[in-house]
Amino acid sequence: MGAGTGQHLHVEGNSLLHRMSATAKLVGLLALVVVVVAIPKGAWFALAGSLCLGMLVLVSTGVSARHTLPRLAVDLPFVVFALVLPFVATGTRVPLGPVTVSESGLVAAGTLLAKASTGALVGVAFAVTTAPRDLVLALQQLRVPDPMVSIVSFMVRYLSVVSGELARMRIALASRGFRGRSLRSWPTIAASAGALFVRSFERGERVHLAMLSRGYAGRLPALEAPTTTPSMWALALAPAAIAGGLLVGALR
Amino acid sequence: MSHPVLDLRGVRYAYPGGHEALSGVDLHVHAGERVALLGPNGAGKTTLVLHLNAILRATSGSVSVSGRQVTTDTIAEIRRCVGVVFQDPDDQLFMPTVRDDVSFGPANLGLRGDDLAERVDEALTAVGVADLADRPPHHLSFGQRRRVAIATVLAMRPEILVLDEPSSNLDPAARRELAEILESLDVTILMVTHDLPYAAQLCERALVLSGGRIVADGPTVDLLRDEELMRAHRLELPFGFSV
Amino acid sequence: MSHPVLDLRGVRYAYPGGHEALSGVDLHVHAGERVALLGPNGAGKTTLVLHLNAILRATSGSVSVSGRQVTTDTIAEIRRCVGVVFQDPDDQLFMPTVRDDVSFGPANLGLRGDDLAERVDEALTAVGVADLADRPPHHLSFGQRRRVAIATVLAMRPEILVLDEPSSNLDPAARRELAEILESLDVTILMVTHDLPYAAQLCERALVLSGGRIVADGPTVDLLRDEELMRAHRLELPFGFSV
Amino acid sequence: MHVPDGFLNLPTSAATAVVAVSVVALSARRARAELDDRTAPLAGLVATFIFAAQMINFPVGAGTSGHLIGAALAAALVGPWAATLCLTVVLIVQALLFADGGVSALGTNVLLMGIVAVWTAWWVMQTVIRLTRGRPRGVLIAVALGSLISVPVAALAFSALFAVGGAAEVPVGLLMKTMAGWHVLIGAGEALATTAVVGAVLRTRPDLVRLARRPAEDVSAQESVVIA
Repeated sequence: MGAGTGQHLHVEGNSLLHRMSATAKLVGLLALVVVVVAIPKGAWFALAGSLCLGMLVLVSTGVSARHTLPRLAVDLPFVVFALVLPFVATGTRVPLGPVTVSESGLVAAGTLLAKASTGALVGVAFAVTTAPRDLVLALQQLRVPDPMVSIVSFMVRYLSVVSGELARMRIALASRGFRGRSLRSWPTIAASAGALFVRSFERGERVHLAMLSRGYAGRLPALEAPTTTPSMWALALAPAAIAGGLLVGALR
Repeated sequence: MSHPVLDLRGVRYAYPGGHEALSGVDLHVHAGERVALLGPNGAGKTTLVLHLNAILRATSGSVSVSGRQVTTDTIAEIRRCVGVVFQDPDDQLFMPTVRDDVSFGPANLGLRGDDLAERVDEALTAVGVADLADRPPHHLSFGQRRRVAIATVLAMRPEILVLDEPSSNLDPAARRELAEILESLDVTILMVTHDLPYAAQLCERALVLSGGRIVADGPTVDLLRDEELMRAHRLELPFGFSV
Repeated sequence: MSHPVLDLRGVRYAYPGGHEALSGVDLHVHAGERVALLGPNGAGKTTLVLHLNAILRATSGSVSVSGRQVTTDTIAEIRRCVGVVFQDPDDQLFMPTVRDDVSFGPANLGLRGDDLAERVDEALTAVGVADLADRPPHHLSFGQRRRVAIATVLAMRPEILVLDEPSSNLDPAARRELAEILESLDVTILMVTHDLPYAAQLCERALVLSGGRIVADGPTVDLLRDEELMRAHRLELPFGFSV
Repeated sequence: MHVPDGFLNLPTSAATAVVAVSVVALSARRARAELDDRTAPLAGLVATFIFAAQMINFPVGAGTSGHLIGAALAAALVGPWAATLCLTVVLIVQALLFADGGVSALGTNVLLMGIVAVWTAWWVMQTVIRLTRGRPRGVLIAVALGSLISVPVAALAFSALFAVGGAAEVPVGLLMKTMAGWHVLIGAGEALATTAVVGAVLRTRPDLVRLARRPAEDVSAQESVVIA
């Protein structure tokens, strides 16, 4: 829900995924989720297979479950949405315990949760193994237009600065007896958010001056990026290929 | 003085990541004292400050303020007693006017109407900025914002004022004026700083925090003259200054 | 020295709102000098700095750098020659790693590959932080960030280095280390500061900017000893200092 | 609010991605016309602020709290083009560095929050400002209505996408009614919070609120867009 702590998920490490170029990893991630999304409803073997694949990818990062598990909770509203489906979907009703539910809804809910969980597993695997700068490099290598890459670059640079300011403002509020437990605290919280906006915007203006001072003429220079070897590409695309096999099996 | 205003015993604190920032801090400040807390960057000064008003809670050891131990039940009372002024006034000031900002603390204590207005006037007068009450903090000079930040805390009538680097970024005159204001306040002060001349000017007693422990405690001038102590903890007097 | 490195004549500047921040500044700095620009808050110091590298353009008067007048055509060249180090290193370090940041300036000058790498190494070595090249800025201490900010500008091989409050927020040891680094650099320096002891330590000559004009120019110690001058412009040596 | 992988089928996800990419590309051009070479640092810092603003908890009582989506807030503060750009970057960073929202659903999420919510909010705000012309509280009323309406509209857009390319056959009417009903409540919270934040900025730096700028300035901004 975006309501985390502002800490990147990235964890230093030396696993295969840590060493893989972010460009290959990002393409591999995208290919894998696209294939998984294409798996037809109710193809349980393929869905279970891709779920296992996702778990394997995540375990291969060597990052402790204590760090990854909390992040894995797929967005709650959508889990609720999935769980409601069997009750509201149309089609044949089948008994499930004390109630009857839509068969197609049940199948859809299972499919949906399997796909979303697989996506979350590999998404977390990408996030924990990719340093923010490497993401910027990957976007640049994948020819994402310059302005977007620059904005992402500024955002990853200033996340810790701005969330640090926010954290100190919260502490300053708490130090003066602020509790923030009811609707009446909203004006105060909003005032601090407004101040944070002004501070962020003014910092943007100062950063722009600092950029001009060093010869900025509208384009950030490209970062020097390592090349991705063919074997690395092969490795990065392997999970997608396996999922592709499962998909073909399911379509037969 | 039956109880010290601040009484820390064996305070240890480790951040969730495992890094131990405080490894057994013993510290006592009595009513009316002005004490400087010195130490190099990374010594744990900020972590210690956040223990004084229960923003962080010690992993072991105890923190007491005026005889009241910091527990979950006493947090509100502790925060009233210990006024913390942060280094960057912008972290502390974000209401539409100076008056709103200074009212914030006492209003949280339940004050309203005339009582509240009186508190605000008293605090703003104490730091010499009563005429700025209706200005937005955003439009004040840095030195004025620092003073207003102190007023926001004074308005809660704290028993001890904790100042984090009060002299940073001030020009010479603003620095002296702030020193005069701090000397005129009738309140116990703990001043966290690496501005050793300022510590010498304002505080009779100083503590040195290094590696998460208090490694020295004594008259400020004696500490600053102890070259071996100073060198061992990355402290040194600036060029041109002598005690 | 045929041309001064910096040569300002009758520079006036009024902000769009109408407030005149500079009212006729004359200022000359010669190659190899280290000059302190002193003055109270609000004297126009920051406005003046922004004129030195053509971020702001004078309403009247002229700014020349190494004999080249600031015009629309010379802006790129002027910005290479005048390296400005801003007060908050977080404003200046905007790239993902130290190396990327130090490369930014020379890359804008068109350098690539080995030439670029050499510039970066040279600049980082000059400020003693070559080992931090691959770190993201937010993992550095404040003192390290200040040094990297200087390196980002040195990498452009400027003819003059303009520093805005270089000593602010540094602990005593970091402050001394920075002074040693600045003394070791083979570059003309203009240092804008209200840290008078630091000015006395590093700069032989000082200028006082007050009310948008240069009101004094001479050996730093002489200016600091001139009590009348100092008082008239809200300048004063901090407690315990003597020159 | 972030849609995970697998909720929409592949053709629908691909179609939303194509729409998102085109609109974001257009937004990048238009934002640049307004902000010039300040676009990258300003949009970068505003995106960072929106990210941080989403971490701020607004208590709703009984120990629970909600947080901003931020689309209407961004639109009011920096205008719709830059807002789309900022929201898009926030969603990219959330999906890839925080595993928040599905990577295959990135286009969908950008479409819903970065485009539909931003532009709904902006159009409503512009309309209300025109209707309340001259009234001092007009801007705040506009912000309130803009944020209130933007949330259920984005939810309806999701329902429509789900009806077309969703993973289950759900009666469309029921789905829309439920989603809209629930999101009107969320929108009310969004409206209160956004209005309060914009109000706070208006009191200190009114010049930074794009929505509150005079129409004359808007005209000149649009002219410069045409010239560019």
